[in-house]
Amino acid sequence: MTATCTVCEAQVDLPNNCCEGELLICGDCGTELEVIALDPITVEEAPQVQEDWGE
Amino acid sequence: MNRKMPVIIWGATGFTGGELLRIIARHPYMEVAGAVSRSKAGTPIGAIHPHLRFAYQDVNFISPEEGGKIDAGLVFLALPHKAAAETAKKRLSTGQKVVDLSADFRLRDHEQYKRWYETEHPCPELLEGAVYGLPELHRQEMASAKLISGVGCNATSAIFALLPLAKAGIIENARIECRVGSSEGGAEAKEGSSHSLRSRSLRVVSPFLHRHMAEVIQELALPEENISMTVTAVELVRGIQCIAHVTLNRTLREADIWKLFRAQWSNEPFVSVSPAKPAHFRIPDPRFVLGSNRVLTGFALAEDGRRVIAASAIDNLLKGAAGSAVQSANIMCGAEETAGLEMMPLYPA
Amino acid sequence: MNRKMPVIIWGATGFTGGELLRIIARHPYMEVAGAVSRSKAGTPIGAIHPHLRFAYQDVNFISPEEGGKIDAGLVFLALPHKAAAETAKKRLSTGQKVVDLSADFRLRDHEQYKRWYETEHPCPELLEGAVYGLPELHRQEMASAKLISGVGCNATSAIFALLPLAKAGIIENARIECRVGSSEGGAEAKEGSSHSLRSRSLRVVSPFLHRHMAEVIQELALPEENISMTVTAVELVRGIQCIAHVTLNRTLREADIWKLFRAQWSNEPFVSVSPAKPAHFRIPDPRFVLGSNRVLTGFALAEDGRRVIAASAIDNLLKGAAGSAVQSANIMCGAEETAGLEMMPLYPA
Repeated sequence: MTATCTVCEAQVDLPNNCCEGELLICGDCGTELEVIALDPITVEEAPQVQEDWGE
Repeated sequence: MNRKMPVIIWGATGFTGGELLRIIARHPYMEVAGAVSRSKAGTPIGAIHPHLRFAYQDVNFISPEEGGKIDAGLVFLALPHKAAAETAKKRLSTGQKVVDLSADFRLRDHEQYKRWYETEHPCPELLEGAVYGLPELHRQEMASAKLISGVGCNATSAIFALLPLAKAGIIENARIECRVGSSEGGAEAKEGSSHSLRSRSLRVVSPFLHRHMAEVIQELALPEENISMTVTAVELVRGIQCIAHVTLNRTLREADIWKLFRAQWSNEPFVSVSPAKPAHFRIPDPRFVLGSNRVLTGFALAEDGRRVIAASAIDNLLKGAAGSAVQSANIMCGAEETAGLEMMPLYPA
Repeated sequence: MNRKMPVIIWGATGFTGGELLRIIARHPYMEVAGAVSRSKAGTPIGAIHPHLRFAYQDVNFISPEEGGKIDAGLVFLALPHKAAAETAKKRLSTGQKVVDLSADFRLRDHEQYKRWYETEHPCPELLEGAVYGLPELHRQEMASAKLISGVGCNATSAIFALLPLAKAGIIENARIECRVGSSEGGAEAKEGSSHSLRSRSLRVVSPFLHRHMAEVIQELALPEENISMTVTAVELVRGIQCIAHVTLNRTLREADIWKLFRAQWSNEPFVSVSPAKPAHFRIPDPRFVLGSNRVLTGFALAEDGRRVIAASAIDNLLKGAAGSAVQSANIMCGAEETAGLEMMPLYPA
């Protein structure tokens, strides 16, 4: 089972016993995705707390 | 390749010469049969390159005359412009293969050479057979080449930032910015390079034009009027961060650009596309490739879908010079491209 | 050793953990079977160590519970003091060999441990079987050891500066000075380690006493009252220069001291004695070993034949920590000592 990353549209493999709410990391662009639904498989970019490395 | 192949380095006292000595000391198939330096012949290598003393114990620089007599199939030229071309001509005539780190064989058009380097090309007849020294662009031609050019370090960083967008023909214009380290200036003491004057500077050394632009125009087939190259010397010894402020000639989605970057770089042994998250790693920082032959490239797309920052990070002495030279030489000699070039980046450092 | 030996790194998010991941990614006989981090389990290694993302693609940190289940003959512990000892005890009980980078097993005498680290040693019964993690001093015992300790980076630099003189029993007293980089402080943000406060500082962090002295006293058998250790934080990320102001207990000629240095170091794979000339290279500078497991040592003798400067230069994250750990592990597992540790120094950088 794969989902399409919402940021870079790469295919992201879902772990077999994947459940709603599970967090995945897109191997291509590093975005953290949250599984919103399993049928059909929908994912959204998970809100990531942004470490403050800014100046 | 059981016995190592002897190679000779001409101009071995400079930073790129030292980097070639450093790489080849650990190369599985090559060994240094001679380190040529007119000015330092007879001097121990370790006296000029203290970090290499242990690896070249009791080895001295040799004169060009001695260098010319050594039987070696491959020579690296780390000589000043013009001297390189003349030496290349002689070496080629003896049947040796040449990787020339200077600018002398980078530009196919000797008129452009004359314009950017303000001197007549000493042997334009050799330009035809020379291959531009960036394996990611020319590895096929390199396999059968006799003469491979060097690469401008700033040009290299700009090419890695812009290639996917240039190939797709979607660049309307680009304001290319290179933030560079002091080792680009080479080993000789120059007025502005003393530590007190150079450290902590943000010195814009070229507002619009830099001679490395000629390679970007040639290799990416971009019209000169659509690009500019600004070079700022920053608080680094090694490293280039290229940030190109690109305006696209159409509106795109982020995923469209990811596809272009993925298609271009996913099979390259030395290139990685920076992740989108965490955000502070998205635009590549040369700190993460220091001391390696690796390239980091990445981009950010503005909300309007037309303004892009396309960026790259390299170590100017490695991927921007000696690393690409050894990578090209590997291909030219039929070895695997990554041989001797898999050092890991040094971080933090 | 055809298939690579799986190893596990506990505490893989810190600077020494990252350095172990970095070295083992290019080690001929070892491979990382697990990178344990309680706080970062499930996070990609590249998110914490951006320079390693390409080498550990799709590999995440794992929890201690997962780490404990993996079948691996060797573990490296890069954990805080006390936690290291408890983890070592468990790992040893499962038959795994342990190289512990913390201070927990460096001092044979748990009273000294309590004095310098202000806490009771959690398992003093293990101290007997532990070998101090400097191969140049203990390679024989390491071959049959099950538990090898880490080395204090400042202690390592002092030992390399003083060993020939200490062994000859000619040290009357020594004022040891270590000039150190910021990476010694580790990855966690601490008040004094923000760039604005740390950069350009000459911060004397310990005028006379530093807990690494305990290792110098133990390994060189020097009476505590005869030495002091001053640590100054200087404008470096990596690197230690140790300069020991030694007063000899007799008058010697320069040649006498050369003989002692030569006898001690000439057969060591990672140690070089700096040349007398050119003079500015005589006292070692860590710049010339940056990014390598090498040690530079050297000395200068005053006219009076009694005052000596004995010095050394190392990369604190390599020879002062992860490099010596892998070197010790190589010996413990019967591989050649230099395996995976022959990176060339990066200069200029």
